[in-house]
Amino acid sequence: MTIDLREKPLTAKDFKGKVDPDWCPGCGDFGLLRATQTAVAQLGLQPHDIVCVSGIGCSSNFPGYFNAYGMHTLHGRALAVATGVKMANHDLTVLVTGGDGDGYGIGGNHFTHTARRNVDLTYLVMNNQIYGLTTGQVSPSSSVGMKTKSTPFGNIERPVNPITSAIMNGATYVARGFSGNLKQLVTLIKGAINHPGFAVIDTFSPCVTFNRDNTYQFFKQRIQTLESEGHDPTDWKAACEKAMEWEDRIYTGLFFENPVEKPLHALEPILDDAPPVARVPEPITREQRDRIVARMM
Amino acid sequence: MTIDLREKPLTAKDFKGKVDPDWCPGCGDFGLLRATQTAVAQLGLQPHDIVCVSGIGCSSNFPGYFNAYGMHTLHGRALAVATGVKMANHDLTVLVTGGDGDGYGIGGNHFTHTARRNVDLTYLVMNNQIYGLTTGQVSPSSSVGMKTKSTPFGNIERPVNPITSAIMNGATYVARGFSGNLKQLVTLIKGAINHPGFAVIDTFSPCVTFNRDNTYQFFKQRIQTLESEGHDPTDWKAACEKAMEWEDRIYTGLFFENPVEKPLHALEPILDDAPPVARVPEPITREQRDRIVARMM
Amino acid sequence: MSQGFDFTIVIGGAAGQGIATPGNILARIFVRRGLHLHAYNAYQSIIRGGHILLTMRVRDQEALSHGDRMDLLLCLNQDTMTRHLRHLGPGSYAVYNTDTITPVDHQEGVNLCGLPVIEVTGERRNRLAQNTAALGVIVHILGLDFEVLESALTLQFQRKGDAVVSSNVSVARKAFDYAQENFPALASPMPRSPSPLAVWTGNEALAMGGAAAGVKFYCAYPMSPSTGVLHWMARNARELGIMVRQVEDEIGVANMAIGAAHTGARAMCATSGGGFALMTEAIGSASMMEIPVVFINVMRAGPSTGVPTKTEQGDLWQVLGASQGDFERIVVAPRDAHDAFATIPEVFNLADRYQCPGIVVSDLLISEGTFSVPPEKIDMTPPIERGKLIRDANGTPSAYQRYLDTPDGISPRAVPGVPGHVHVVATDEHDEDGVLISDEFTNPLKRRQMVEKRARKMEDYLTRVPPPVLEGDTGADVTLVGWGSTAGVIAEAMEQLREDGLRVNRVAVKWILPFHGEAMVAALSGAKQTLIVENNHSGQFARFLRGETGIAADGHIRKYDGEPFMPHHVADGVRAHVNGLVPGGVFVPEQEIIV
Amino acid sequence: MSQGFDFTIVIGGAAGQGIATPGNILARIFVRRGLHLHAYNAYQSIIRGGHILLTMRVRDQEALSHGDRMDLLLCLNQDTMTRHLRHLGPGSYAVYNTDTITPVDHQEGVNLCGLPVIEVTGERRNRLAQNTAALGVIVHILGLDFEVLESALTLQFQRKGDAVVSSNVSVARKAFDYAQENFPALASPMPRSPSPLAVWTGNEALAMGGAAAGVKFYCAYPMSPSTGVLHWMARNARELGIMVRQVEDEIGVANMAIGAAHTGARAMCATSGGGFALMTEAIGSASMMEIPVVFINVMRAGPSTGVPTKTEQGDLWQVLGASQGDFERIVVAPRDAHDAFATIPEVFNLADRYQCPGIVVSDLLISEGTFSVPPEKIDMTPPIERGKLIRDANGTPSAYQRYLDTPDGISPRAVPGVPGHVHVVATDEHDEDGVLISDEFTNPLKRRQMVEKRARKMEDYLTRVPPPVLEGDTGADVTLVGWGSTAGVIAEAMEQLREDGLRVNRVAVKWILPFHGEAMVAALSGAKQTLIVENNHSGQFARFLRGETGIAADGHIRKYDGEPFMPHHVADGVRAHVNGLVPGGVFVPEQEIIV
Ligand SMILES: Cc1ncc(C[n+]2csc(CCOP(=O)(O)OP(=O)(O)O)c2C)c(N)n1
Ligand SMILES: Cc1ncc(C[n+]2csc(CCOP(=O)(O)OP(=O)(O)O)c2C)c(N)n1
Ligand code: SF4
Ligand code: SF4
Ligand SMILES: [Mg+2]
Ligand SMILES: [Mg+2]
Repeated sequence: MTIDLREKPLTAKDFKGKVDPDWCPGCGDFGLLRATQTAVAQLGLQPHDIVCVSGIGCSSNFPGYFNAYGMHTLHGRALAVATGVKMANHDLTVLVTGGDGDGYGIGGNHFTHTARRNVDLTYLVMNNQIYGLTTGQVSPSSSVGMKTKSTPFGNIERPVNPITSAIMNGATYVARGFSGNLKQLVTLIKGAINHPGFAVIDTFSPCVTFNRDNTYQFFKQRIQTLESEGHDPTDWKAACEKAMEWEDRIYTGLFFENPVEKPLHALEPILDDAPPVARVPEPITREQRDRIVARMM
Repeated sequence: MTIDLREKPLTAKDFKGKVDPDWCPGCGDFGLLRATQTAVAQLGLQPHDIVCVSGIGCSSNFPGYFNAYGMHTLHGRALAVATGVKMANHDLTVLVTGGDGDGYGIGGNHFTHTARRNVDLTYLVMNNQIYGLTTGQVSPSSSVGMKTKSTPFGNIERPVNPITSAIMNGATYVARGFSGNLKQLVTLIKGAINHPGFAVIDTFSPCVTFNRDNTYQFFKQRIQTLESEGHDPTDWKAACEKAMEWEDRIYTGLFFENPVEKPLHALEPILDDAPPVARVPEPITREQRDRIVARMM
Repeated sequence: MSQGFDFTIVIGGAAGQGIATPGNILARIFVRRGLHLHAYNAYQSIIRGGHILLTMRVRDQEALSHGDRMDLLLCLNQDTMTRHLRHLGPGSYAVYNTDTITPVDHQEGVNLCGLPVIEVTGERRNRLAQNTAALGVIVHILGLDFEVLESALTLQFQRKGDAVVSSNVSVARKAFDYAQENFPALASPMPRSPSPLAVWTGNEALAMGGAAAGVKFYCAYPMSPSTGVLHWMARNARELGIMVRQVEDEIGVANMAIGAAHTGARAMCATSGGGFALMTEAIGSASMMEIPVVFINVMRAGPSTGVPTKTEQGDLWQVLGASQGDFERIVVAPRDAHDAFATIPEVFNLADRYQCPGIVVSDLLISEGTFSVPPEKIDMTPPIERGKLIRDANGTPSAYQRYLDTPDGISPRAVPGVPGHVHVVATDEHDEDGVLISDEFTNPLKRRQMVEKRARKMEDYLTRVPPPVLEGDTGADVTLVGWGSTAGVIAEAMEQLREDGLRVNRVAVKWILPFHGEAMVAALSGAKQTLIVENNHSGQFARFLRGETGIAADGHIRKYDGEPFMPHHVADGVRAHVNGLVPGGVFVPEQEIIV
Repeated sequence: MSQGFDFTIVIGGAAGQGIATPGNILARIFVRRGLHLHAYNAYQSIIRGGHILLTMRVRDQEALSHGDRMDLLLCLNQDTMTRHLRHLGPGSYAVYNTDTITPVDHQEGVNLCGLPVIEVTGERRNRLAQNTAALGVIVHILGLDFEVLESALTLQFQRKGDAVVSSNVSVARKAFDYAQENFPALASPMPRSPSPLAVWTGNEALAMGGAAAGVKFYCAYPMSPSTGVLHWMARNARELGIMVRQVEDEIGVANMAIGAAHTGARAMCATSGGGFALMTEAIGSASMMEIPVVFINVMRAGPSTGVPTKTEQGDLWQVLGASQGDFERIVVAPRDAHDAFATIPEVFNLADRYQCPGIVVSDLLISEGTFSVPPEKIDMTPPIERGKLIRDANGTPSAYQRYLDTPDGISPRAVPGVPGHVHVVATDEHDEDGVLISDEFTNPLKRRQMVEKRARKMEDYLTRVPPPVLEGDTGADVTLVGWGSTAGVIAEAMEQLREDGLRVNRVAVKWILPFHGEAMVAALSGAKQTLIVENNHSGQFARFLRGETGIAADGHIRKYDGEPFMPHHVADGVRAHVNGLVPGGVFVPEQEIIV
């Protein structure tokens, strides 16, 4: 169907989008962007093989800065749209990029059900524990006590834990990154793209403008990698336990991986031969029509 | 504010609604209704002290059959409405009743966030692993392989686990009941109402019309109570592990309880004196107005 | 009225009494004889109990509505007898089981066909024996040979094994014989035509229209009365290679369909009012991103949860007001099941051409009704036109801009995977290259350009869909205007009024948005008295029509009790209006049949 | 034009350059002098960078729009200079930092007030010194004493400590002195009035209207341009005892508000188009359950995500079509910030009376604009009328029916907790006692009764809200019709046209649904040429008005580039129409100021 233009191996630079990011200088989202560009280049992917789907938010501007097919959709709906993309053409590599509010707030139900279905997507969440684009309100991942424009007396709601929640809902590759650790991020993203199933990387991506609590400094003082501790990613209990630590030590790395479970598209025999999009012009055959009509008579 | 009419102790019968249930004979929902009526009577509650909120579904017809203030709201939205009720008047006992599709399907995001907020509600889910009212489609809790009108070749999506999901999202009282075990249900419901925080009881409530797989028989052969095994409900790992068992043994009982965490309304100082509804007619004072206007000048 | 064969069988009972089976058997018998069928089932949101009333009208020509008559009432319980026996006129039949049901007051000349089921059939235990026995009686009344019923019973029960077949045949036979001895048959028996017909529901027609249009991605969240589309799709998914998904909610549905459509698959989804409300944000986004998707809204009685098993045309304004801002979309309300079937591929072609969402408005009456259809009218290979779609790179890619400001406003659309056409689609306002202009520089000139580019797309739209036309006598005294599913009942009311000597014509509007305003004004320019017929309380179409054309009707005929119009309701309304008996301007017929 | 003081200061720069601070300081100075302020901020969805242009119009009488003029342009960067210097006319001022900014081509007579900031102030490091220095220059130009600025700076910076205050004062002083020597001041200096004014944004006015109405439950999900309401509520929650919640999404918001409202609290929530789309299903449910809640939709440029920081009146049809079915609700579009404030308690009283949702339609122009307000007009204790609300048992309870079919259609509403009034509210159709009729027996007669009961509630509605009125000359040549936020700009355009000798009057529509159709027809009955002014592409109000009244305007003035109308845009449109220069009937002004 498509002409193969894969002559030269691409580099991260080839994945620069049409415009430069308009993120605030120092925003954590730059780190994830760079890591993703590096990872896809290292994997030898071509821009036209990738679809990058986002919702709305500072972080959700990602597809505009990334040279690939992109969909900048509605706030909270990226996973649903991306599932549609993947189901229509599972030959595509589908990345989903967005914020914590987008993914765990308004988009929470799609998160739960995408995990349950194990749709083969790579979900990159730029978690800044705040609503950035709307200029600084509490988010579902803000810590208790955090003062924001909508919680001037301090947040009284406990935050979601995206890692335990992803694991328990059935995601089969669950990791945490930090935009201050590019090397780890690149490794995690490559792992996620290669993983056949729903892969989530929740990435601490500091908002330098509205979140004065969870700064680079805050994370640098606390972060420890799971790699360095020899964590076993098939042990969900250990994964959850480690994911719950917060005060003194915060882990990054691959928490959980389920290498057995098949992704949704592999469970649906209709998709065995070819993706639906490849069959678009295929008309109903005379035999099919007659069988259908016969059942109506 | 209200006249106290609490003369005589009420019995379960006093909690019969205006009409008899129109559920199919043998429907599991009858069990939960009876258990709830018994539990509130035993707790000495009065019908006007209770608000029972539901969404839409066979099970969501519950408030019509239960003598208490009731709200039969939109499909999937009961928890949001109930949170509004509780925040406006936390002196009320608020029950939420509905189905698995209503609560874990379309209402999934409210479920996650209500748990996270630990709103002091008692959530009674009549889980029949099917969409009953719409005459038998797959539900998010249907087992893999189940044939329904929307999955005639068998369901390929793994079901949610409401117990582990509730625990991980922050619910502070998480139990599983079976409408074939009324005694246990009554105990669990009383515990849930007495518990100050978000209490979930996922109840197997067989749909005798559309679910031929998960019948009373199916459950009777497998169910084992946690009580009988001396399970420690403060141990979340054991709770999750037990909640994941399905094939041969299925547990009912109280999986998890967090006796420490305060419910949302107790964390908000505005509610310390009185619920908002009690202050409805309270006008803005001259001093308040002047302070506000002064800040504008 | 009509000179040919036109007979209406009504079956009443409680949910759980098995009305569907005799209904299906009779339907098969009728269409195999080449007779036309139009069936409406009045039911409730209850699995067992309540009151169900299935009206099956059989005719030797097309039946445009379920009509006004009850020629044969089959009572499966006393409640049905008590409610409906009084609706029977002279020469009609009431069939019932005398073991459990007693007739009530009735008009003279009704043939009471009471069957002592236990005595005749010997079946004491089998609750369903009365249904099979009733079929024996009915087949006799219709003047058919028993073999017709025997083969229908065999077909219906063969999956359950020979024993079930033979016991049913034996019960039916005994009842047939008893009926032959005791009850009169029709003077002229049910005719037959050489060409057998097929049978479908409107939802099946919608689904098949989707399949014919090349839909390869269908997703839905169940909601009455739209769920039948999902059921058909799910059943036929494997055979036709359609990816069918049930999603967590309607928001997910709409967005998933958008994702699949953007990727190049034709994608469709159906829901009802409440689900459609949840989809509206996504519909606006599809328009902004310029992605063609087809959304079906099957209306039921509202507002809110309303009466889920009842019909209404109450969602017009919701559809017109779906999502914020001004944006391009197509809205169409098919007139009947076959029209629904044929409309879906048309809407897909238009949506693909204009790269915008298409909204199809059906209602419970069409979607859950059962209708005959001549099999040769089921064209599963309609023309497919996908518009400016780029599915492969076709040589050296040039500088591709997704939202190129072309003369006709339509920009070539490349699907993901095509080399050299990488781009981003966005719900934020963007420039020709898909770069946001809502961010750094919200350039008002570019903004205006893009709004006008998108609007320009629709400029030639009206040349591609047929204008509303005046049907019937020109110079008539009364012009009836309806939209969507009332087309049939209006046509039949016109027949009745013509018999009265009233000259009536009509405009049956189907294509709603963009609206053929000028053609409508022309169509109505000679109208003496215009009456708008619609199945809602507030006159949603009347207000829309006035807004588009300035035409204020002279009167209205409306119904909003959940039950559909019967032809005489409309005719009565016309008579009342003509005689100046509608002071407020809105005639609301009484619903006589209480279910 | 106007004879008194009318001066417009425009400040331009990139996001992150700190435009807000000089803006706030000047606003304080103006309102403390008792001058009226009308400020519009053109900005983008970006935290740093882009181009922000703050237009502050100061007047000795009420300023109804941000006007047409730039009397003083403060350039914080070269981009501002390059974009806007050409808009300045003779006698105007351009203030800029010569260290970084160079003037471009400009008209004759512009006072170029270039300040060598480093040289004058000695500040090399502090990026914000140029802003404070500019204030010194501006205060000089306005003919004010330096002390006015000194006290404003002190107030602004006192939270940051004495050092910050004194360094700012010193910078300003040096610039002020330099300006006195080098730049001309206004011939007649800025006046003062004895009564100082207050200042608010439209969102603050909406929030305060809610507080005044007795709102005790406010919830929201952030969405520009409505988030200001949440911010005010959150800040004032503790002081006023308002329970404020940020919810997971707008669906949760709407339903939570409904729960709180049902329980007896006055409950409100605000959002913008996309969030409103998600709320529509709940709005219909509130109407069906007969629960009063107030929903605010602050419109921004659509469709879909659109241009989040730009204004438009594009959600009228979405609001009209919110949710399926026919149902009772109130829709109102306030004309300005004070009107928004005063409208909220009115809508609550109406919603409580009619037990239905109220929808308030604002837009970015009102909601994010900054306006002066005379403090005495801030009435925080308006009348509160809660309708037929039962909050205690009041003696022996009788047989209570929630949906009693009373003569006026309004049924007494008991809140949970009241003994003897236990009942169920339902989104399914129900009988007077709240029992579903969608289940066992979907009785069409009861169904019709309940539809009519609810509809009857609104019969006397129009007696309780003021009809639209014709303002200005009767017998004018042109009648301008607008709705919502265009009222002010239309009024100012009328002044301009009057100076041209054109006689123009207007109708500024505010109460939208149920609509005062007859009054509108009466108001426009003498109109010679009716032009509808609205801030959208498709003429949403024009279509609505025609649908309600049959009135088709003679022409239209529309704008949909994201920027609001300026008075001359409207005046130009009128002139073009009057001179027959608008062949298509729709005049679209050019936006000259590109931001
Ligand atoms: C339906 C809807 N509601 C609200 C918004 C407004 N909105 C835009 S982005 C955003 C939240 C941004 O937070 P997050 O997703 O964490 O992204 P960040 O900006 O922090 O990267 C919100 C509430 C919207 N666009 N659509
Ligand atoms: C927005 C919306 N979508 C769909 C429906 C249709 N609907 C009604 S009940 C239901 C599901 C019922 O399943 P469940 O919640 O499990 O309850 P059950 O009937 O099994 O007790 C659905 C899909 C609806 N009422 N509203
Ligand atoms: S506001 Fe925060 S999240 Fe948004 S771009 Fe700036 S630093 Fe990043
Ligand atoms: S359909 Fe199933 S869930 Fe519904 S009432 Fe019948 S048995 Fe119960
Ligand atoms: Mg964020
Ligand atoms: Mg269920």
